[in-house]
Amino acid sequence: MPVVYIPALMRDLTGGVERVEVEGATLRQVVNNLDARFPGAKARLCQEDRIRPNVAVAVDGEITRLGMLQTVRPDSEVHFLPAVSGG
Amino acid sequence: MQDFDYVSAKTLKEAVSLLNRHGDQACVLSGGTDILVQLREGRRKARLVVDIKGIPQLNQLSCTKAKGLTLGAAVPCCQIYEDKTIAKAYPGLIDAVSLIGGIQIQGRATVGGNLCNASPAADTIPALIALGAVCTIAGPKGTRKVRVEDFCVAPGRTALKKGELLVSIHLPPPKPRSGAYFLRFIPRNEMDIAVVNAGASVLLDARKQTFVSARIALGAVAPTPLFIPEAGEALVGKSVSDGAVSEAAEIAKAAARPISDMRGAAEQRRHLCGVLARRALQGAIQRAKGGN
Amino acid sequence: MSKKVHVQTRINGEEVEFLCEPRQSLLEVLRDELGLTGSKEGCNNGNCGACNVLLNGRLVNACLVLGVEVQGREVTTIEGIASPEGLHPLQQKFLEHAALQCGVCTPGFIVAARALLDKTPRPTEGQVRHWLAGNLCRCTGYDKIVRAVLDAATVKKGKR
Amino acid sequence: MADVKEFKVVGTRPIRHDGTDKVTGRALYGGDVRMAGMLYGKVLRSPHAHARIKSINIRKALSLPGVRAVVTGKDLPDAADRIAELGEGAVNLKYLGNNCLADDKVLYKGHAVAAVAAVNAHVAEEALSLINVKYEVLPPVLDVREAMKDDAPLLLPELRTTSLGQKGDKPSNVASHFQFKKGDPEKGFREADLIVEREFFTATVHQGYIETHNATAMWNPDGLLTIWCSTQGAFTVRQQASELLNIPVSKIKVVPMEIGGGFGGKIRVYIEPVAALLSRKTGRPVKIVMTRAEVLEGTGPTPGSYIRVKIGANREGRITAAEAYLAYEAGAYPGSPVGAGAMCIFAPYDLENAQVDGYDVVVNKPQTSAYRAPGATNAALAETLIDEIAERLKMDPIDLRLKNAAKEGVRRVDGPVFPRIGCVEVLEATRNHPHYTAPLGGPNRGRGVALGFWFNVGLKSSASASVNADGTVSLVEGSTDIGGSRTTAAMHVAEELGIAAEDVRPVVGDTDSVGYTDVTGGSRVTFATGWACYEAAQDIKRQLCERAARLWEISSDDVTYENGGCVSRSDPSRRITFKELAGKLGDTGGPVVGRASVDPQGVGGAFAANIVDVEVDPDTGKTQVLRFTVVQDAGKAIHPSYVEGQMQGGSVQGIGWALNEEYFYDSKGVMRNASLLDYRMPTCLDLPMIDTVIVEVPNPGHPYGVRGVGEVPIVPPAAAISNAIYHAVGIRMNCLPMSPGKVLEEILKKG
Repeated sequence: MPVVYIPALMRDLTGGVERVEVEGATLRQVVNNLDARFPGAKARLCQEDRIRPNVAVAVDGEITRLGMLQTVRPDSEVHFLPAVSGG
Repeated sequence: MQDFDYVSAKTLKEAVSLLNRHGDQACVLSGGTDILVQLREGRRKARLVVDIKGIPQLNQLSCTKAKGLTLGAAVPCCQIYEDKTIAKAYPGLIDAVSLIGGIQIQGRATVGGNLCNASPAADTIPALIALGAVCTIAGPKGTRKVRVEDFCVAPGRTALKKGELLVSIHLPPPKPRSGAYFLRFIPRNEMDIAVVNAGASVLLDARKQTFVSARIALGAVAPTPLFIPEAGEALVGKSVSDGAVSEAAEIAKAAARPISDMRGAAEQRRHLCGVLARRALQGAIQRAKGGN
Repeated sequence: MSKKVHVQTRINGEEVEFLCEPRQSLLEVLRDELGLTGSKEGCNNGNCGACNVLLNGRLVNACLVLGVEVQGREVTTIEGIASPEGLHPLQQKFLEHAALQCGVCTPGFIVAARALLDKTPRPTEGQVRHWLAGNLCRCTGYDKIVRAVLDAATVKKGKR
Repeated sequence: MADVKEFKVVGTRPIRHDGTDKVTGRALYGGDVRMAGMLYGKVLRSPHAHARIKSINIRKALSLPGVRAVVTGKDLPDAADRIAELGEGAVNLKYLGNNCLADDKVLYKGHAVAAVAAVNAHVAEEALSLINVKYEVLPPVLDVREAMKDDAPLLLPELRTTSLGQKGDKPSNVASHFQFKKGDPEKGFREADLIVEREFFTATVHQGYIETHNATAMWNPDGLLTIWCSTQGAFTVRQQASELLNIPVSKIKVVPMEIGGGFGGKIRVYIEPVAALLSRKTGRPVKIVMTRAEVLEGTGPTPGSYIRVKIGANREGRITAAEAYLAYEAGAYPGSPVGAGAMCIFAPYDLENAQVDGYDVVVNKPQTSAYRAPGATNAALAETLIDEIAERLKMDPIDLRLKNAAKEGVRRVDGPVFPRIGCVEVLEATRNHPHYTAPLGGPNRGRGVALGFWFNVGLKSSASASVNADGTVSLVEGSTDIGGSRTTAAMHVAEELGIAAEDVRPVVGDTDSVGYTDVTGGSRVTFATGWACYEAAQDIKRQLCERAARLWEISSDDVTYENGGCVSRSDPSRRITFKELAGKLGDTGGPVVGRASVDPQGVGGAFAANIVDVEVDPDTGKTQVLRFTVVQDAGKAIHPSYVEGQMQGGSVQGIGWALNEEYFYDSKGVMRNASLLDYRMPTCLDLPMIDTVIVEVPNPGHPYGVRGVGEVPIVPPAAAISNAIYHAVGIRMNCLPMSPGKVLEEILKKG
């Protein structure tokens, strides 16, 4: 199952758990399943069913630009990070 | 930029009468490196700009062993340091004119303009004071002379009265065993306004071991460039030594009344006064002894 | 508004006449009235050198010269540096050494360097750095610019 | 893969295609735009750092002869209070609009309040003085820590602190807070044999591009708007203008003129929509060119910051724990690069236990913009603690770094795992450089080293390449060229087709002439636009093979493209060069155009290290850089001269940041040094040659191994120079810039 790394400031929702395995073949499924297990998680990460602006999602270390449509492999890692813009 | 008329004066008489007629509505244009910026930024208002570069007396540049140096107010810095005779006779002046702005500025900027702009941080003024320079001023009532240390009266304000114009600056011929030196402190190596600058001149005795006389001036540490006679007098009769030099530097430092601004803090400036006065004296002594 | 003044001058070897307000700088006249936009405005107060031109052979900041001041004088701008035979060695060396990135300071540097080589045909690195201190470049760190000027100085005088 | 591939064009140094125009003064930059009937615009800016606008009276200004129009914030359609993804970072449109023309409040000295269009710039300027604005002046807050206090003056009453979707309940200047935590820092510090902790204060600095912002707009009666400007991204200008003016992107064409430097500062719009509004009111083209003071006071600098770092290590020199607190000044509106700073600060190291907290804080200064590796340079001051640990453990500072260096497979503090990176290779190349062991040769001299990391980004790029009958290619790409990138782009096509770089003629297209392309920024152009050009070349090859097959009357499966031409697999004697085939396109099916749009993954992060020698004058506190070496992992250098150029330019910007550049404010929030006289960027007389060492650890995610080189060189210099100053005169500076006054103060304190 894909592993979601819970951002430090969201660990209040997971009782301090840093890493959780969550079902899902796309980021949307992962986020929805995460929310089912830790209610409120989706609201923190998303806005109108989209990943919040200024939040970047890294799947296996790659920042995705497909947002909720990003496919996630069973052995994938999912991270939620601040969005970075270059100069 | 504000709207103004332009006249290129061809004679001293014409310039003086224009300046007299228009008073503070008129301003003088020589190299323009200060005045055009001030007009553009509205720091200076004028309805008439009088270009004085076409006036013969303001372009004179003569340097003889007997008479010394006469420097027309409209002569650009580059013309001064490119003149071998002047460079040899007045290295202390060359120190100053060759570090104002960059090459592009030195191609236009004039010593006269630097004086008339009367900036507390002006780079040529401490050098001119150290060298005992005297200004020749023309006005409605004829010409008069003013010592450079008396020329600036406040930031941006000079001894020039209504209708008056700086014609030239005269430097006495350098005496044997005399030397002058100028330096400034800036954060970069070029293009900055001095945080502090210092000019010094010394005259040594026949054996080059005792001070006969000395003059020290500091810039950017008071409302006007600061001549500190007591610092020079303290050296008279003393034998040339680091101790004597440091003593004089301390006197100069004590005379400074620096402020804090974006170019430096008062404490930093005060400290630099001692450092620069010392270095200026050491440079002057070396030249007096025949080094460079 | 003050009456426009009629000015006759030579620019890049050509007789030129123009009308300008007394308050217009030479830089404005070159760019806005004469379409010579090679001279750039970076600061408009003499601190960046992007507007460098030669006035009677002297290196100056065109932003610190009034248009009316060039009456009867001779102006050389970046547009006048290359010859019909081709690029000036400085221009060629700037290309070969990749001495430009955005290129906006380049005209000023080339005009300034041209004035240096006219005066000092074989400058040292120190002389080049001192001479060019009035020209700001934010892209290159100056390394390749200094090398290009030093290299151009090795080109035979006839070719300059 | 990249490291075994034999290159013919990649790695060479062709003369840039736009070079001649740029050395002869013919190249047209935004400020050079001239049009019949063109008006000149000027912007009225707030004299106060913080004030409420009570009223604006424009009657007098409008009646001045020569004035054609005046606009204020009221003329901007109300932008929705929503956040839009503008290609390179997300922006709140309400804030973006208010930054172009203030509505009810001005939040910094220089904030745009109104604008005038007139027959010339002088008249427009006079008109500004006739606009009567009544302000209710409010107390400003200029320092990030002051702004974080509960009783600080509030810039944006509606602002609440958000931390990952959680909104605070009371108004605050703290726009956001985030945290990364890995392992157990407390435990790590308990295991440490020594702990060093320092705080740092860094001043606001500006990107300092020599060309000021400019924009010329023509709003036609048919509703079509054209904007000619200097920008790092024509498409992001188009989108911002569309959002702010409330018209569809299809009605806007943005023509990117040559650009005189950007460094991140020419991404957000300032005057583009204002020129457009003035053009709509006057029916004439309107050009606005900022003065240098406007650029410094009104456009994005990079944040001042307060940073606290704590690092623990054991006797063996292994870092056991690290902690950082970063508070960055966003300027007037939220959006400082503190996130990037927080992700970069410990990136060079393999840490088991670490915690980083970041705060984005609004203050009464211009809204900050990206600047070359945004946020990373401030954070890299942590490198001075690494130097201190090495000194206390009597270890070589590079050996200490190597002992802790990040490598492939290491999990970053912010979570993700590093792919193949060149951190170790960069450190080894630095240690092996002759500079590292050369004698210093004099008193008051010191040598410092530092290491820096930057992510680089990918994003979207498009290109189309048309084959000409004479055997050349016309290439259109969408990345405005700030440092020779159009030549780098052409080299990709040349490499793939086996022709000379000179036989590819690249141009930068406007928004109607090329597919969507993100900004020139994030060190992405060579990586992503180069990749688009590479793909466009593959498209050409495919089509050429079909043409050759048709010529030879064989199946296209039997034709392949190699060594600059098509060849038959079954009969290798059958071969036709690109040039020959190009001449036959007309008779074999018509023109061939290769196209590609990419949004590539596989971005490779980059490391840079510096060795710097300085001499400090103990009497004046002035620091002179004597020698400087920059070592950087480029992945693959396509055009080495321009890679070196990025390394040298970035290093020198870092040197300026380290030594003299700063926004000097008075207590009222007025910048006192808003000119290139007193905002002191390095001149060539302040610098030595900048030696470069290009390390090439290919990025496995890119066909040539490219990583991107533009940004990371600005990261280590400030820390390296701080370390050098310490080794020269024994003082650890805790601020930027390390200007003579501040260094002198420390020297005198030390006595």
